[in-house]
Amino acid sequence: MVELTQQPIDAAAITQSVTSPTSGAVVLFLGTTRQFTDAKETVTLTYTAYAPMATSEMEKLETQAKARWPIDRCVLVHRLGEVPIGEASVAVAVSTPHRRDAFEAASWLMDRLKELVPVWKKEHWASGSTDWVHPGLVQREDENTLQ
Amino acid sequence: MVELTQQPIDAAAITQSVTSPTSGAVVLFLGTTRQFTDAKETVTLTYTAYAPMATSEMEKLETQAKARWPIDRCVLVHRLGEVPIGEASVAVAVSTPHRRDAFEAASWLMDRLKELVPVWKKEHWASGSTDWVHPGLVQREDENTLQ
Amino acid sequence: MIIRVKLFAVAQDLAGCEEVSLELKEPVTVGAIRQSLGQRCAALQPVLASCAFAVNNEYADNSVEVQETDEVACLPPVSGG
Amino acid sequence: MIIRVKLFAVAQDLAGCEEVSLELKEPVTVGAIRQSLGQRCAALQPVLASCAFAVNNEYADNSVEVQETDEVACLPPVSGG
Repeated sequence: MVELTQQPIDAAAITQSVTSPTSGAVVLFLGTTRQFTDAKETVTLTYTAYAPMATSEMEKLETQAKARWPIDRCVLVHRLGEVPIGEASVAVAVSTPHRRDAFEAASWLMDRLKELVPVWKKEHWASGSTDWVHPGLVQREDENTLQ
Repeated sequence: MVELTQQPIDAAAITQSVTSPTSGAVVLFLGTTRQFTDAKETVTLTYTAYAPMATSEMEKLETQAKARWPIDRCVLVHRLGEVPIGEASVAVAVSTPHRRDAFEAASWLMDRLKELVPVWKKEHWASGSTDWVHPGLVQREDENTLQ
Repeated sequence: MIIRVKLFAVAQDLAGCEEVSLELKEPVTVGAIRQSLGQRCAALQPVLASCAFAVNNEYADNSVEVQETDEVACLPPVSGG
Repeated sequence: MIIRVKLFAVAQDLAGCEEVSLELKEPVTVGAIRQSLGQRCAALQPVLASCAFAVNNEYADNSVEVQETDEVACLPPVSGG
Protein backbone atom coordinates (compact mmCIF):
# COMPACT_ATOMS: atom_id res chain seq x y z
CA MET A 1 0.00 0.00 0.00
CA VAL A 2 1.37 3.43 -0.91
CA GLU A 3 0.00 6.81 0.05
CA LEU A 4 0.67 10.53 -0.24
CA THR A 5 -1.06 12.48 2.50
CA GLN A 6 -1.42 16.03 3.81
CA GLN A 7 -2.19 14.64 7.28
CA PRO A 8 0.18 13.63 10.11
CA ILE A 9 1.49 10.09 9.63
CA ASP A 10 -0.17 7.62 12.00
CA ALA A 11 2.76 5.35 12.84
CA ALA A 12 0.69 3.18 15.17
CA ALA A 13 -1.94 2.47 12.50
CA ILE A 14 0.78 1.66 9.95
CA THR A 15 2.57 -0.70 12.35
CA GLN A 16 -0.71 -2.41 13.14
CA SER A 17 -1.63 -2.72 9.47
CA VAL A 18 1.54 -4.64 8.54
CA THR A 19 1.45 -7.01 11.53
CA SER A 20 0.15 -10.46 10.59
CA PRO A 21 0.08 -13.99 12.01
CA THR A 22 2.24 -15.27 9.15
CA SER A 23 5.07 -12.84 9.86
CA GLY A 24 7.52 -12.96 12.72
CA ALA A 25 9.14 -9.58 12.06
CA VAL A 26 7.94 -6.01 11.58
CA VAL A 27 10.28 -3.12 10.77
CA LEU A 28 8.98 0.44 10.77
CA PHE A 29 11.12 3.35 9.59
CA LEU A 30 10.14 6.96 10.23
CA GLY A 31 11.96 9.92 8.73
CA THR A 32 11.39 12.87 11.04
CA THR A 33 12.10 16.59 10.77
CA ARG A 34 15.33 17.60 12.49
CA GLN A 35 15.63 20.94 14.20
CA PHE A 36 19.28 21.43 13.29
CA THR A 37 21.27 20.79 10.11
CA ASP A 38 24.85 21.41 11.23
CA ALA A 39 24.47 24.76 12.97
CA LYS A 40 21.43 26.00 11.01
CA GLU A 41 18.08 25.93 12.76
CA THR A 42 15.03 24.74 10.86
CA VAL A 43 11.65 26.19 11.81
CA THR A 44 9.65 23.82 9.64
CA LEU A 45 9.81 21.85 6.39
CA THR A 46 7.40 21.77 3.50
CA TYR A 47 7.23 18.95 0.97
CA THR A 48 5.84 19.07 -2.53
CA ALA A 49 5.45 16.21 -5.02
CA TYR A 50 4.75 15.39 -8.61
CA ALA A 51 1.92 13.36 -7.17
CA PRO A 52 0.89 10.90 -9.90
CA MET A 53 4.49 9.98 -10.65
CA ALA A 54 5.42 9.81 -6.94
CA THR A 55 2.56 7.37 -6.38
CA SER A 56 3.57 5.33 -9.41
CA GLU A 57 7.25 5.21 -8.33
CA MET A 58 6.29 4.15 -4.80
CA GLU A 59 4.09 1.39 -6.22
CA LYS A 60 6.99 0.18 -8.36
CA LEU A 61 9.26 0.09 -5.31
CA GLU A 62 6.68 -1.96 -3.40
CA THR A 63 6.44 -4.42 -6.31
CA GLN A 64 10.22 -4.67 -6.65
CA ALA A 65 10.73 -5.19 -2.92
CA LYS A 66 8.09 -7.93 -2.89
CA ALA A 67 9.88 -9.66 -5.76
CA ARG A 68 13.17 -9.53 -3.86
CA TRP A 69 12.19 -10.37 -0.28
CA PRO A 70 9.42 -12.59 1.14
CA ILE A 71 7.35 -9.59 2.22
CA ASP A 72 4.00 -10.24 3.76
CA ARG A 73 2.74 -6.65 3.99
CA CYS A 74 4.30 -3.35 2.95
CA VAL A 75 3.29 0.28 3.51
CA LEU A 76 4.98 3.40 2.06
CA VAL A 77 3.60 6.80 3.08
CA HIS A 78 4.95 10.27 2.30
CA ARG A 79 3.49 13.35 3.92
CA LEU A 80 3.20 16.54 1.83
CA GLY A 81 2.76 20.18 2.83
CA GLU A 82 4.14 21.40 6.14
CA VAL A 83 5.86 18.84 8.41
CA PRO A 84 6.69 20.47 11.78
CA ILE A 85 9.86 19.66 13.76
CA GLY A 86 9.82 16.16 15.28
CA GLU A 87 7.00 14.89 13.06
CA ALA A 88 7.39 12.21 10.39
CA SER A 89 7.62 13.11 6.71
CA VAL A 90 7.93 9.50 5.56
CA ALA A 91 7.09 6.03 6.86
CA VAL A 92 8.10 2.63 5.52
CA ALA A 93 6.82 -0.52 7.19
CA VAL A 94 7.26 -4.16 6.18
CA SER A 95 6.51 -7.53 7.70
CA THR A 96 8.37 -10.72 6.80
CA PRO A 97 8.68 -14.20 8.28
CA HIS A 98 12.25 -13.51 9.51
CA ARG A 99 13.87 -10.31 10.72
CA ARG A 100 16.88 -10.07 8.38
CA ASP A 101 14.56 -9.65 5.39
CA ALA A 102 12.48 -6.99 7.14
CA PHE A 103 15.54 -4.86 7.94
CA GLU A 104 16.99 -5.26 4.45
CA ALA A 105 13.74 -4.54 2.65
CA ALA A 106 12.87 -1.45 4.74
CA SER A 107 16.37 -0.05 4.34
CA TRP A 108 16.36 -0.71 0.57
CA LEU A 109 12.92 0.87 0.18
CA MET A 110 14.08 4.05 1.94
CA ASP A 111 17.26 4.25 -0.15
CA ARG A 112 15.31 3.89 -3.38
CA LEU A 113 12.51 6.21 -2.27
CA LYS A 114 14.99 9.00 -1.58
CA GLU A 115 16.65 8.41 -4.93
CA LEU A 116 13.65 7.99 -7.20
CA VAL A 117 10.36 9.32 -5.85
CA PRO A 118 9.68 12.88 -7.13
CA VAL A 119 9.16 14.68 -3.84
CA TRP A 120 10.99 17.86 -2.87
CA LYS A 121 11.77 19.32 0.51
CA LYS A 122 11.98 23.03 1.29
CA GLU A 123 13.85 24.16 4.41
CA HIS A 124 12.35 27.10 6.28
CA TRP A 125 15.27 28.45 8.32
CA ALA A 126 15.03 30.31 11.59
CA SER A 127 16.70 33.25 9.79
CA GLY A 128 13.53 33.63 7.68
CA SER A 129 15.05 32.39 4.43
CA THR A 130 14.03 29.23 2.59
CA ASP A 131 15.95 26.72 0.47
CA TRP A 132 14.84 23.99 -1.84
CA VAL A 133 16.86 20.86 -1.11
CA HIS A 134 18.25 19.44 -4.35
CA PRO A 135 21.12 17.01 -3.64
CA GLY A 136 23.78 17.25 -6.31
CA LEU A 137 22.21 20.22 -8.07
CA VAL A 138 24.80 22.09 -10.11
CA GLN A 139 23.97 25.63 -11.19
CA ARG A 140 26.08 26.28 -14.28
CA GLU A 141 26.28 29.88 -15.42
CA ASP A 142 27.92 29.26 -18.81
CA GLU A 143 25.73 28.73 -21.84
CA ASN A 144 26.67 25.46 -23.48
CA THR A 145 26.20 23.05 -20.64
CA LEU A 146 23.04 21.22 -21.61
CA GLN A 147 23.29 17.46 -21.72
CA MET B 1 15.57 2.30 28.45
CA VAL B 2 15.08 -1.44 28.91
CA GLU B 3 12.04 -3.25 30.23
CA LEU B 4 10.64 -6.71 30.91
CA THR B 5 6.86 -6.68 31.00
CA GLN B 6 3.91 -9.04 31.39
CA GLN B 7 1.70 -6.58 29.47
CA PRO B 8 1.16 -6.21 25.72
CA ILE B 9 3.90 -4.13 24.10
CA ASP B 10 2.69 -0.63 23.21
CA ALA B 11 4.51 -0.06 19.92
CA ALA B 12 2.99 3.39 19.45
CA ALA B 13 4.20 4.60 22.85
CA ILE B 14 7.68 3.20 22.18
CA THR B 15 7.89 4.85 18.76
CA GLN B 16 6.76 8.14 20.25
CA SER B 17 9.24 7.89 23.12
CA VAL B 18 12.29 7.58 20.84
CA THR B 19 11.24 10.36 18.43
CA SER B 20 13.12 13.59 19.07
CA PRO B 21 13.86 16.89 17.29
CA THR B 22 17.58 16.07 17.12
CA SER B 23 17.05 12.82 15.23
CA GLY B 24 16.03 12.42 11.62
CA ALA B 25 15.50 8.66 11.72
CA VAL B 26 13.51 6.23 13.85
CA VAL B 27 13.63 2.46 13.39
CA LEU B 28 11.23 0.20 15.28
CA PHE B 29 11.55 -3.58 15.20
CA LEU B 30 8.80 -5.85 16.50
CA GLY B 31 9.19 -9.60 16.84
CA THR B 32 5.71 -11.11 16.61
CA THR B 33 4.33 -14.58 17.25
CA ARG B 34 3.93 -16.60 14.05
CA GLN B 35 1.07 -19.03 13.65
CA PHE B 36 3.08 -21.56 11.64
CA THR B 37 6.63 -22.89 11.96
CA ASP B 38 7.03 -24.93 8.78
CA ALA B 39 3.86 -27.02 8.86
CA LYS B 40 3.35 -27.00 12.65
CA GLU B 41 0.65 -24.75 14.03
CA THR B 42 1.33 -22.69 17.16
CA VAL B 43 -1.58 -21.92 19.47
CA THR B 44 0.37 -19.52 21.65
CA LEU B 45 3.87 -18.86 23.02
CA THR B 46 5.01 -18.33 26.56
CA TYR B 47 8.25 -16.61 27.50
CA THR B 48 10.18 -16.92 30.72
CA ALA B 49 13.32 -15.05 31.79
CA TYR B 50 16.11 -15.00 34.32
CA ALA B 51 14.85 -11.50 34.99
CA PRO B 52 17.71 -9.70 36.79
CA MET B 53 20.29 -10.99 34.32
CA ALA B 54 18.02 -10.34 31.31
CA THR B 55 17.63 -6.72 32.44
CA SER B 56 21.36 -6.41 33.02
CA GLU B 57 22.22 -7.89 29.60
CA MET B 58 19.72 -5.60 27.86
CA GLU B 59 21.24 -2.59 29.62
CA LYS B 60 24.71 -3.67 28.46
CA LEU B 61 23.47 -3.93 24.88
CA GLU B 62 22.00 -0.43 25.08
CA THR B 63 25.31 0.91 26.39
CA GLN B 64 27.33 -0.90 23.74
CA ALA B 65 25.05 0.26 20.92
CA LYS B 66 25.28 3.86 22.13
CA ALA B 67 29.08 3.59 22.11
CA ARG B 68 29.04 2.30 18.54
CA TRP B 69 26.38 4.44 16.84
CA PRO B 70 25.26 8.07 17.43
CA ILE B 71 22.03 6.96 19.09
CA ASP B 72 19.78 9.62 20.48
CA ARG B 73 17.22 7.39 22.22
CA CYS B 74 16.96 3.63 22.58
CA VAL B 75 14.26 1.32 23.93
CA LEU B 76 14.45 -2.48 24.39
CA VAL B 77 11.36 -4.27 25.69
CA HIS B 78 10.74 -8.00 26.08
CA ARG B 79 7.33 -9.35 26.99
CA LEU B 80 7.11 -12.36 29.33
CA GLY B 81 4.31 -14.84 30.00
CA GLU B 82 1.84 -15.65 27.26
CA VAL B 83 2.19 -13.85 23.92
CA PRO B 84 -0.77 -14.70 21.66
CA ILE B 85 -0.46 -15.13 17.87
CA GLY B 86 0.21 -11.86 16.04
CA GLU B 87 1.28 -9.97 19.16
CA ALA B 88 4.79 -8.69 19.81
CA SER B 89 7.17 -10.51 22.14
CA VAL B 90 10.01 -8.03 21.67
CA ALA B 91 10.46 -4.42 20.58
CA VAL B 92 13.64 -2.53 19.75
CA ALA B 93 13.47 1.16 18.84
CA VAL B 94 16.27 3.63 18.18
CA SER B 95 16.53 7.16 16.90
CA THR B 96 19.66 8.57 15.22
CA PRO B 97 20.46 11.66 13.15
CA HIS B 98 20.74 9.58 9.94
CA ARG B 99 18.90 6.46 8.82
CA ARG B 100 21.80 4.11 8.10
CA ASP B 101 22.82 4.15 11.77
CA ALA B 102 19.25 3.52 12.96
CA PHE B 103 18.89 0.42 10.75
CA GLU B 104 22.31 -0.92 11.71
CA ALA B 105 21.87 -0.33 15.43
CA ALA B 106 18.37 -1.84 15.61
CA SER B 107 19.46 -4.89 13.63
CA TRP B 108 22.58 -5.35 15.77
CA LEU B 109 20.58 -4.98 18.99
CA MET B 110 18.14 -7.70 17.88
CA ASP B 111 20.96 -10.06 16.86
CA ARG B 112 22.70 -9.63 20.22
CA LEU B 113 19.48 -9.79 22.22
CA LYS B 114 18.60 -13.15 20.68
CA GLU B 115 22.10 -14.42 21.35
CA LEU B 116 22.70 -13.15 24.88
CA VAL B 117 19.59 -12.18 26.84
CA PRO B 118 18.43 -15.07 29.07
CA VAL B 119 14.83 -15.41 27.91
CA TRP B 120 13.27 -18.69 26.79
CA LYS B 121 10.34 -19.38 24.51
CA LYS B 122 7.98 -22.30 24.85
CA GLU B 123 5.89 -23.34 21.85
CA HIS B 124 2.35 -24.48 22.59
CA TRP B 125 1.41 -26.53 19.51
CA ALA B 126 -2.08 -27.07 18.17
CA SER B 127 -1.52 -30.79 18.82
CA GLY B 128 -1.53 -30.06 22.56
CA SER B 129 2.18 -30.68 23.11
CA THR B 130 4.71 -28.06 24.18
CA ASP B 131 8.40 -27.57 23.39
CA TRP B 132 11.03 -25.37 24.92
CA VAL B 133 12.96 -23.66 22.14
CA HIS B 134 16.70 -24.10 22.73
CA PRO B 135 18.66 -23.37 19.54
CA GLY B 136 21.66 -25.68 19.26
CA LEU B 137 20.77 -27.76 22.31
CA VAL B 138 22.43 -31.16 22.13
CA GLN B 139 21.05 -33.92 24.35
CA ARG B 140 23.92 -36.37 24.87
CA GLU B 141 23.00 -39.69 26.38
CA ASP B 142 26.56 -40.94 27.11
CA GLU B 143 28.13 -40.17 30.46
CA ASN B 144 31.42 -38.39 29.88
CA THR B 145 30.34 -35.43 27.82
CA LEU B 146 30.67 -32.56 30.24
CA GLN B 147 32.76 -29.64 29.04
CA MET C 1 4.17 20.05 -32.23
CA ILE C 2 3.26 21.73 -28.93
CA ILE C 3 4.78 20.11 -25.81
CA ARG C 4 3.85 21.31 -22.35
CA VAL C 5 6.46 20.71 -19.66
CA LYS C 6 5.55 20.64 -15.96
CA LEU C 7 8.07 22.29 -13.65
CA PHE C 8 8.74 21.55 -9.97
CA ALA C 9 10.56 22.98 -6.97
CA VAL C 10 13.52 25.21 -7.89
CA ALA C 11 12.72 24.88 -11.60
CA GLN C 12 9.23 26.24 -10.98
CA ASP C 13 10.66 29.11 -8.90
CA LEU C 14 13.31 29.99 -11.52
CA ALA C 15 10.84 29.92 -14.42
CA GLY C 16 8.14 31.64 -12.38
CA CYS C 17 5.46 29.25 -13.64
CA GLU C 18 4.22 25.69 -13.18
CA GLU C 19 4.22 24.77 -16.85
CA VAL C 20 5.94 25.91 -20.05
CA SER C 21 4.68 25.31 -23.60
CA LEU C 22 7.28 24.64 -26.28
CA GLU C 23 6.88 24.43 -30.05
CA LEU C 24 9.14 21.74 -31.48
CA LYS C 25 9.72 20.08 -34.85
CA GLU C 26 8.96 16.35 -35.02
CA PRO C 27 10.34 13.91 -34.15
CA VAL C 28 10.60 15.32 -30.62
CA THR C 29 12.96 13.79 -28.07
CA VAL C 30 13.54 14.52 -24.39
CA GLY C 31 16.95 15.94 -25.39
CA ALA C 32 15.29 18.42 -27.76
CA ILE C 33 12.83 19.42 -25.04
CA ARG C 34 15.67 19.96 -22.58
CA GLN C 35 17.51 22.20 -25.03
CA SER C 36 14.42 24.13 -26.07
CA LEU C 37 13.41 24.68 -22.44
CA GLY C 38 16.79 26.28 -21.70
CA GLN C 39 16.40 28.62 -24.68
CA ARG C 40 12.81 29.52 -23.80
CA CYS C 41 13.55 30.13 -20.06
CA ALA C 42 17.08 31.47 -19.65
CA ALA C 43 16.68 31.30 -15.87
CA LEU C 44 16.33 27.52 -16.07
CA GLN C 45 19.43 26.93 -18.15
CA PRO C 46 21.96 26.77 -15.26
CA VAL C 47 20.09 23.90 -13.57
CA LEU C 48 18.79 21.92 -16.55
CA ALA C 49 21.83 19.65 -16.79
CA SER C 50 21.08 18.53 -13.22
CA CYS C 51 17.40 17.85 -13.89
CA ALA C 52 15.80 14.55 -14.84
CA PHE C 53 12.82 14.36 -17.18
CA ALA C 54 9.76 12.18 -17.00
CA VAL C 55 7.37 11.19 -19.78
CA ASN C 56 3.99 9.85 -18.65
CA ASN C 57 5.25 9.38 -15.08
CA GLU C 58 8.35 7.42 -16.10
CA TYR C 59 11.93 8.63 -15.98
CA ALA C 60 13.05 9.26 -19.58
CA ASP C 61 16.55 9.97 -20.90
CA ASN C 62 17.38 12.34 -23.76
CA SER C 63 16.85 9.69 -26.45
CA VAL C 64 13.19 9.01 -25.59
CA GLU C 65 10.71 10.16 -28.24
CA VAL C 66 7.75 12.22 -27.13
CA GLN C 67 4.25 12.50 -28.64
CA GLU C 68 2.02 15.56 -28.34
CA THR C 69 -0.36 13.79 -25.93
CA ASP C 70 2.44 12.73 -23.57
CA GLU C 71 2.79 14.34 -20.14
CA VAL C 72 6.31 15.73 -19.77
CA ALA C 73 7.90 16.91 -16.52
CA CYS C 74 11.21 18.50 -15.57
CA LEU C 75 12.42 17.13 -12.23
CA PRO C 76 15.23 18.78 -10.22
CA PRO C 77 17.14 16.35 -7.92
CA VAL C 78 14.58 14.85 -5.54
CA SER C 79 14.75 15.21 -1.76
CA GLY C 80 11.87 13.25 -0.31
CA GLY C 81 12.20 11.07 2.78
CA MET D 1 30.89 -24.89 50.54
CA ILE D 2 27.20 -24.88 49.58
CA ILE D 3 26.39 -23.51 46.15
CA ARG D 4 22.81 -23.07 45.01
CA VAL D 5 22.26 -23.19 41.26
CA LYS D 6 19.17 -21.68 39.63
CA LEU D 7 17.70 -23.69 36.76
CA PHE D 8 15.66 -22.44 33.82
CA ALA D 9 13.49 -23.75 30.98
CA VAL D 10 14.30 -27.32 29.94
CA ALA D 11 16.88 -27.64 32.75
CA GLN D 12 14.19 -26.80 35.29
CA ASP D 13 11.80 -29.33 33.72
CA LEU D 14 14.42 -32.10 33.60
CA ALA D 15 15.54 -31.56 37.20
CA GLY D 16 11.98 -31.02 38.42
CA CYS D 17 12.98 -28.03 40.54
CA GLU D 18 13.95 -24.37 40.23
CA GLU D 19 17.13 -24.61 42.25
CA VAL D 20 19.65 -27.28 43.25
CA SER D 21 22.03 -27.09 46.22
CA LEU D 22 25.49 -28.63 45.77
CA GLU D 23 28.20 -29.26 48.34
CA LEU D 24 31.62 -28.61 46.85
CA LYS D 25 35.22 -28.47 48.04
CA GLU D 26 36.95 -25.08 47.72
CA PRO D 27 38.16 -23.54 45.54
CA VAL D 28 34.95 -23.88 43.54
CA THR D 29 34.86 -23.16 39.81
CA VAL D 30 32.00 -23.07 37.31
CA GLY D 31 33.49 -26.23 35.78
CA ALA D 32 33.25 -28.04 39.12
CA ILE D 33 29.65 -26.86 39.53
CA ARG D 34 28.79 -28.10 36.04
CA GLN D 35 30.24 -31.53 36.77
CA SER D 36 28.67 -31.80 40.22
CA LEU D 37 25.27 -30.75 38.88
CA GLY D 38 25.36 -33.59 36.34
CA GLN D 39 26.19 -36.11 39.06
CA ARG D 40 23.52 -34.78 41.43
CA CYS D 41 20.77 -34.63 38.74
CA ALA D 42 21.30 -37.41 36.21
CA ALA D 43 18.42 -36.07 34.13
CA LEU D 44 20.38 -32.86 33.52
CA GLN D 45 23.54 -34.52 32.34
CA PRO D 46 22.59 -34.90 28.66
CA VAL D 47 22.01 -31.16 28.24
CA LEU D 48 24.67 -29.67 30.51
CA ALA D 49 27.32 -29.44 27.82
CA SER D 50 24.95 -27.18 25.88
CA CYS D 51 24.20 -24.92 28.84
CA ALA D 52 25.90 -21.67 29.73
CA PHE D 53 26.45 -20.61 33.33
CA ALA D 54 26.11 -17.20 34.93
CA VAL D 55 27.66 -15.91 38.14
CA ASN D 56 26.05 -12.78 39.59
CA ASN D 57 24.18 -12.10 36.34
CA GLU D 58 27.29 -12.36 34.15
CA TYR D 59 28.13 -15.16 31.75
CA ALA D 60 30.96 -17.21 33.27
CA ASP D 61 33.08 -19.94 31.71
CA ASN D 62 34.34 -23.08 33.48
CA SER D 63 37.45 -21.37 34.83
CA VAL D 64 35.59 -18.70 36.83
CA GLU D 65 35.90 -19.08 40.62
CA VAL D 66 32.73 -18.95 42.68
CA GLN D 67 32.18 -17.78 46.26
CA GLU D 68 29.42 -19.06 48.54
CA THR D 69 27.51 -15.75 48.35
CA ASP D 70 27.52 -15.70 44.54
CA GLU D 71 24.32 -16.25 42.60
CA VAL D 72 24.86 -19.08 40.11
CA ALA D 73 22.51 -19.98 37.25
CA CYS D 74 22.45 -22.72 34.62
CA LEU D 75 21.18 -21.32 31.29
CA PRO D 76 20.08 -23.57 28.43
CA PRO D 77 20.45 -21.97 24.95
CA VAL D 78 18.35 -18.79 24.99
CA SER D 79 15.44 -18.16 22.62
CA GLY D 80 14.11 -14.70 23.36
CA GLY D 81 13.08 -12.25 20.67
